[in-house]
Amino acid sequence: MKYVDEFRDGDVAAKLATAIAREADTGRDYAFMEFCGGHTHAISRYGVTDLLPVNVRMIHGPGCPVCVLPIGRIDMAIRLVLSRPDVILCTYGDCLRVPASEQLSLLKAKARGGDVRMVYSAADALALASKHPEREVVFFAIGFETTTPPTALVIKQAQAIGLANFSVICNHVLTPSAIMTILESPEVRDLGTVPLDGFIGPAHVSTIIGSRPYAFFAEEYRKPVVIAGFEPLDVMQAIRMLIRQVNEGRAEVENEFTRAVSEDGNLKAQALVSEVFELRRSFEWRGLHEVPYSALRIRRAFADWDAECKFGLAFKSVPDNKACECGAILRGVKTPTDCKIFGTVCTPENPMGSCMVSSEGACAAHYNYGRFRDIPVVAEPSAAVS
Amino acid sequence: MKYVDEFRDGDVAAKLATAIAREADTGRDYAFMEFCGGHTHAISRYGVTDLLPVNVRMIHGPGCPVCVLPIGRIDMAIRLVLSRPDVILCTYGDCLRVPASEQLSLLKAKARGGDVRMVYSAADALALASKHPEREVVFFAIGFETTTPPTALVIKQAQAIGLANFSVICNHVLTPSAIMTILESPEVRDLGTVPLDGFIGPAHVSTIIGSRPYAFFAEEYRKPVVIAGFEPLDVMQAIRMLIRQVNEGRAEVENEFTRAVSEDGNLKAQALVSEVFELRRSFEWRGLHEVPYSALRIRRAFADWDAECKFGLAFKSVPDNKACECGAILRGVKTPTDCKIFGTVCTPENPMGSCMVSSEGACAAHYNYGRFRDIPVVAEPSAAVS
Amino acid sequence: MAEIKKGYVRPLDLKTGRIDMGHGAGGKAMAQLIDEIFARAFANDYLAQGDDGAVLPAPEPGERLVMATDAHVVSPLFFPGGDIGCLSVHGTINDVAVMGARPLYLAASFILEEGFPLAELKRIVDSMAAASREARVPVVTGDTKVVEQGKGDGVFISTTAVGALPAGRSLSGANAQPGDVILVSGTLGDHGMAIMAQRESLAFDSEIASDTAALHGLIADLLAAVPSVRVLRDPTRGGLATTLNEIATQSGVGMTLDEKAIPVREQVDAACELLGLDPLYVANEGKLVVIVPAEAADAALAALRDHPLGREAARIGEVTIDPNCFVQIRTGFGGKRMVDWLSGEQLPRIC
Amino acid sequence: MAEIKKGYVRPLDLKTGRIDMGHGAGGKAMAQLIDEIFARAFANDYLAQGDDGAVLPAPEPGERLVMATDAHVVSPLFFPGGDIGCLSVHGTINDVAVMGARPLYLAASFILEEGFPLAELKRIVDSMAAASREARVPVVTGDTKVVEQGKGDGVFISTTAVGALPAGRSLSGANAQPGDVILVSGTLGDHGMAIMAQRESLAFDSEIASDTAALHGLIADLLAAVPSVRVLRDPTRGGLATTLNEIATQSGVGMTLDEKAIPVREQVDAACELLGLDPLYVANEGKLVVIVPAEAADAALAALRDHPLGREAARIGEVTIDPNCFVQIRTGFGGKRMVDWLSGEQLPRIC
Amino acid sequence: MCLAIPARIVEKLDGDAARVDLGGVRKEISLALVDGAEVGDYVIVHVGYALSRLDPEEAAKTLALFEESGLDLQAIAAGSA
Amino acid sequence: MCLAIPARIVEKLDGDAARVDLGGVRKEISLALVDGAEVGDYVIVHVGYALSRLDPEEAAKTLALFEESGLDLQAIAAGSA
Ligand code: SF4
Ligand code: SF4
Ligand SMILES: [Mg+2]
Ligand SMILES: [Mg+2]
Ligand SMILES: [Mg+2]
Ligand SMILES: [Mg+2]
Ligand SMILES: [Mg+2]
Ligand SMILES: [Mg+2]
Ligand SMILES: [Mg+2]
Ligand SMILES: [Mg+2]
Ligand SMILES: [Mg+2]
Ligand SMILES: [Mg+2]
Repeated sequence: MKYVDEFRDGDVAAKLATAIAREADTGRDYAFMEFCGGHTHAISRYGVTDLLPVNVRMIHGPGCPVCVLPIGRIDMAIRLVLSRPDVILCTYGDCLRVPASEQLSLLKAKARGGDVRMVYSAADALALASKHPEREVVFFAIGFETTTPPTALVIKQAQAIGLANFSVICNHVLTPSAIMTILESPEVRDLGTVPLDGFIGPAHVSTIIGSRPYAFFAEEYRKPVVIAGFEPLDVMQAIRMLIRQVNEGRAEVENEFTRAVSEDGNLKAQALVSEVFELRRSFEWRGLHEVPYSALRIRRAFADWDAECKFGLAFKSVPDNKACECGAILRGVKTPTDCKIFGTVCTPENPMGSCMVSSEGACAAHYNYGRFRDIPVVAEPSAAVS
Repeated sequence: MKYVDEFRDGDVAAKLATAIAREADTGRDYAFMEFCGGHTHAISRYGVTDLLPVNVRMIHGPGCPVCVLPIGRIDMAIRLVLSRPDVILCTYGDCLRVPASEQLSLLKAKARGGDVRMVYSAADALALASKHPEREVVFFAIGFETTTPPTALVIKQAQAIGLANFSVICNHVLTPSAIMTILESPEVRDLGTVPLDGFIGPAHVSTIIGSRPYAFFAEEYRKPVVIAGFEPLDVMQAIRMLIRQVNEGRAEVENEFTRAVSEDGNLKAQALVSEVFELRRSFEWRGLHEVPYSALRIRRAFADWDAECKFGLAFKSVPDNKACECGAILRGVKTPTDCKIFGTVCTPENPMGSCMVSSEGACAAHYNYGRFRDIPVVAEPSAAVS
Repeated sequence: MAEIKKGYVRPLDLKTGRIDMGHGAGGKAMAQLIDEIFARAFANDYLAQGDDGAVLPAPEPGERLVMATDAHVVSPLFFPGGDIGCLSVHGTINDVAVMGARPLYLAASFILEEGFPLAELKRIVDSMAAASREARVPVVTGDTKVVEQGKGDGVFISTTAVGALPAGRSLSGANAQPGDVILVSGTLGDHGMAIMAQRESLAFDSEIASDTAALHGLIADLLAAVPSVRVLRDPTRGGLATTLNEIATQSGVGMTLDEKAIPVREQVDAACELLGLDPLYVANEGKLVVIVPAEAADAALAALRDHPLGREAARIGEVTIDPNCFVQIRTGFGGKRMVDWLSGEQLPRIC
Repeated sequence: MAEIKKGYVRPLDLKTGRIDMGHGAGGKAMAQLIDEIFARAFANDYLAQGDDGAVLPAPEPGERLVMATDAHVVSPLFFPGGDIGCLSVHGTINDVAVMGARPLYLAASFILEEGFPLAELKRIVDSMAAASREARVPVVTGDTKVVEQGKGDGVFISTTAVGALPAGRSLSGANAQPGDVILVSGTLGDHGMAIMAQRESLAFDSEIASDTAALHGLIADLLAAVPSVRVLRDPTRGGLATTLNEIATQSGVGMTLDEKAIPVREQVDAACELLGLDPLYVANEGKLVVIVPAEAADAALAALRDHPLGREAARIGEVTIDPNCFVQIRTGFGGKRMVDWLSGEQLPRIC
Repeated sequence: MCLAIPARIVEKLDGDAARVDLGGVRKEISLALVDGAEVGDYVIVHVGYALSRLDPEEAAKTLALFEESGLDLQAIAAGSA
Repeated sequence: MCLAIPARIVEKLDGDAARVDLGGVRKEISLALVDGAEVGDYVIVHVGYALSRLDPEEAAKTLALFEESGLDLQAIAAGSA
């Protein structure tokens, strides 16, 4: 696969690893947050950690739309689909297993008779509504700026063709507000308990919003930002670029992912999004609580396709499982193994928190790919890689 | 089972058989038509034929609602249920296998996705409509005077509770018109090819209409009528009573079934039926063609519950399978074995005509119970009954 | 199954939990389901091997194998006298036993519908395990699949039994000979009527209970007493009428039955009257049709009656010469008629 | 089945006919269905006995029995490279074959949904019969049930295979030992991806075809060349990852794989990228996992590659000492990570 | 046609409903079409509705009529026919 | 987050639709969010939509940057670091 395989090359990785090891100052520690779950996944999936010096520590950020989706939003969708047999609730595969109240999830609501369907694309949800005029098709939309434009598009299309039985529960959230929240958190800003030397900036979010929005963070908070692709070599290169900025005392926005990200981003998509959506005053993020101006809602002009209006859905905030440390983990304050129920009560089979759901969640990534590191290996007859 | 077992007693049957044999004039033949399939069934099921003298011949009449239901009526129901997914078509088990056009039946329409359901009672159809307000429940009602009052009742109930999603396809037919048609047929009246010395009159139909309506036939056509129960001893006793009338030159209406049938019948049921239904000018009977004033339709006042009005259903007459002799058999002109395809192409598995469907149909009764008589038995080591 | 080291710490929620698609996906959720419901209930050394197939002792030297399979799709899943679990054990054991074989092992495959309550699944599997223990025929291997809601009906269970047939024994539906006597081990129609009584559209109250039972004990006693038995069969779907027609056709013989001699419980008879059905066509799940040479008929009847499952055994007819393979019956009324194969489905009738 | 004397003269309408409830009621309609579709396709002497169970020659003296069962519920029923018919033959034969046994007999039970086209049923049964003939494992007994529309999904097929295990041979998932070498017989994920490509909600075009195949020939060759093989298994549901975790747990060992060595077709890899899936968790229906002592690894690889079904066989890793029974992988990138059991269902993801 | 069977009313229920017994089997039916049926009465039941009451005296008379044949036989034996 | 993958446009279809190829697998996607994408171009595909075009020159430059490490290594080897 062109433009994929080249960015996963093990030989190049070895060279980059050597370069990073050389450039990193052994006299200090580096702590970088990869904002995106995509980077978290790449690090775990390809074993990037094994290629980094011990003094370079990666902190997983809140950039996983599944992980930050609050319980109350899923509850809302479950209530709707279980109370109205005429509703087909469709959503991306990622959302189906997110734990909600009463030990339910959309998958379990389906097992209880709710007509919940997985779609690959927002367009499939729209097609379903055309195909079933006698049903109410509700698209449960999640995602950051990357996933928002397709949702905007299908809402516009539904309006254009007058498709009255289609509507959207909009859960789209905004990256910059989340980054700001972390930078404003006491642990980062005042207590210093979360040392944060820089960010790896989003790959695909940035294809839409461009690199410009990050300039504020670099300037205002003096944190270097490197926008990077989601392939493992991209991640390593970004780490190298961050180390250089730190070493050189710079705090700039650099773009490693120039093959797909420009300064301006995708203006067409941006225009579409602002036509259909407007800022919510505030929105709950799992782990980050209410974050002001951090999410989108459907504009008045499209209210007929806003499931929250159409069905009078009310959001009710629900506290996380008491033992769950997702919040602290999403803010970089804790790591999965700090959670008392990690790997015992909370597993991908029975996730207690949302970080255990998506393979981009910090807990799931560590459980699925990394938990062998937590246990001393007794012996191993065959040589592992050095 | 009280009032059942006593009327199936083999010892009494043997005595009655002797009495009949004694009373029948060996110098002549007796041909009686049992109008009802119920009698046909009893004769075949209990082997009554074995207990009758050879000169007493029973002719099976058209008194089986399934057998006389024309193809076009079933086609109408099939078209409705296959074209409208919102329709639940319910009917009695008997109707499900009646062959219609294009090798379909309601059972096969069900296999093609039509929502066809069997009910035990008209009340179950009504209950289904209450339970599924989002569906259209259509009750395909068949039957003679016996089965009509329950249909009238549920239509009245639907009106009383304003149940808008319930309606009825009314196929209810009238016994006297059918008897008249047979008596007026050229074979009976002019050609004399069907010698008819008397009728066994309906059992359960008469519980509703009483014995009075048969007086006309006895007087006008000089045919004795004996109303009889559906148990085998009732049938034998009725035969004995008919033989006596013939021997004595009488043509009267006699009632063997006095335990359940009065002269007036069930006046309450009659009133209900005339409140809800009115005579159709004409109705097609399988085998008898159009028979004037032989069926009921739902009165104007109940048109909202008349599926024929509600869904604009149109009846289209469809000729029977060319080889099928059902018509002649129902008129007593032929017997099942006169049909070229009896037992080969036409079997209960793949009925070509409706007489092969209900176990009360002349062809099915002969196929299921009697066809061993058509084949010379080679040998039999154990003694059969004498 | 092997003891799967738990990557799950929370036990299945057997109170309110339900089957979801993950339980059939082959991963941990399935392993847990198998571990906590199936393996626990069926517990035996063969199943505990935990491999794709079970390794089993072969039959004794000289013995042949007998193999039979049945899919079980009964609705409702629970009915008076049993449930789909024990039924699925009895039904297949009986098919092996009527060949004269000792049933040895059972394989079971489950098709579960998404949303099915785990509590009900456990009840079914426990009932199945109890039936298997009582019959001393272990469930040695199994499989579980999950289908989406609306693509199944709660639970379907297919079972396959393997048995060992002693040298020299030959029972087959093709063995009936004119002059032979036909016996049944008890009353007819109980199972089918117990099921029909539960159908919403027919519902009636009765004390009719399914006769579901494993017949290999009864058969062992019978064959020990009367080795000359020619045909054994369990008259399941299609009832006695269809089973006898099958045998008549296989053997190229006729039969004549005596209606008065055929044992039918009063309530079964009454329910048949209500619905317009014939008990001879109603399914049985714990009854045996036995065809023996006339001279062995009394001994066979005595052997059947000596066993708890054969107390109401009866002699119901004889095998005749008939190239048309017709089954006929002398009615209680004194006439004669045919008893044909079941045609289509047994549907309640109004006329 | 016995030759049932036809009470029906008109053959089944194999063009436009459909399954109705009567086809499962046990009477004449069912007899005709079995006669004209099943018996005709599977034709063999055992099935022709026509009794409730098939009487079969037992294994050779000294041999043990192996029994395995699987329910098959695939959707769509027809897919590139196969259909539910041949799949249901291969899937169960393979479970017997991976135990080192010669598959001898198959039992098949069908659950048909009312309304299912007879033409499709015939295609499926014919495919099943062809697979059974090719594998030389006859379908010796069967059963057919019909469920109402909306209570099934076209056709479900449960098959059970019985095989004979030669004296002294012992293959089990519990046999892996540290130092052993892990091989696979070819590319991974073909079956699962061929199915997913057909799903309406995911639809993509590719040349990916299911690898469904009976593996007993390949296994016979392998075992003849390398009798010291310790474990064989077909990595079906849950894919290679889950199968290896099962074996690791059963044997109480760890494993380390080499990602670069694991054969995956480019299109399977690409489809996984598109959907956010991992080929190690995708199902196979004609692949073999082989665990052999290190010294026999080359001979085993050669034996696999000599067979048409093993041309792309590869050595993918080693067995390690690990009380946690973790399966780890050296990524192509140069790092290391775990390969865990499949959790839940494989769902396409957007993030 | 018109399968119907005599059953005994064992309990009157709400509205026109009643429970009948037939050989130990109980079923809920409707009495809406007959007046005056009480517990203990036999009614002829068709598709879940009672069509008429069964008159026990008439039933006894009919059964007696069947036996007439026996009486006649005796008469024959006595040479009086 | 935001699983997306570069794929090559192999055919433009009606409206905004196009067929893309990824390692031999073809899928219909929408080009409604990007302007000017033509057959032969690589686009970044997310949930069935192209989000942006991929710039081949920039990709080559990035790959070259990765290799810088190699150059530096040589420099080190030459004792110049
Ligand atoms: S392990 Fe589970 S409960 Fe603990 S922080 Fe992670 S998601 Fe929350
Ligand atoms: S045998 Fe069939 S075709 Fe012939 S008259 Fe009877 S019903 Fe009609
Ligand atoms: Mg069987
Ligand atoms: Mg059976
Ligand atoms: Mg059987
Ligand atoms: Mg299996
Ligand atoms: Mg269902
Ligand atoms: Mg298996
Ligand atoms: Mg298998
Ligand atoms: Mg297997
Ligand atoms: Mg069977
Ligand atoms: Mg379906």
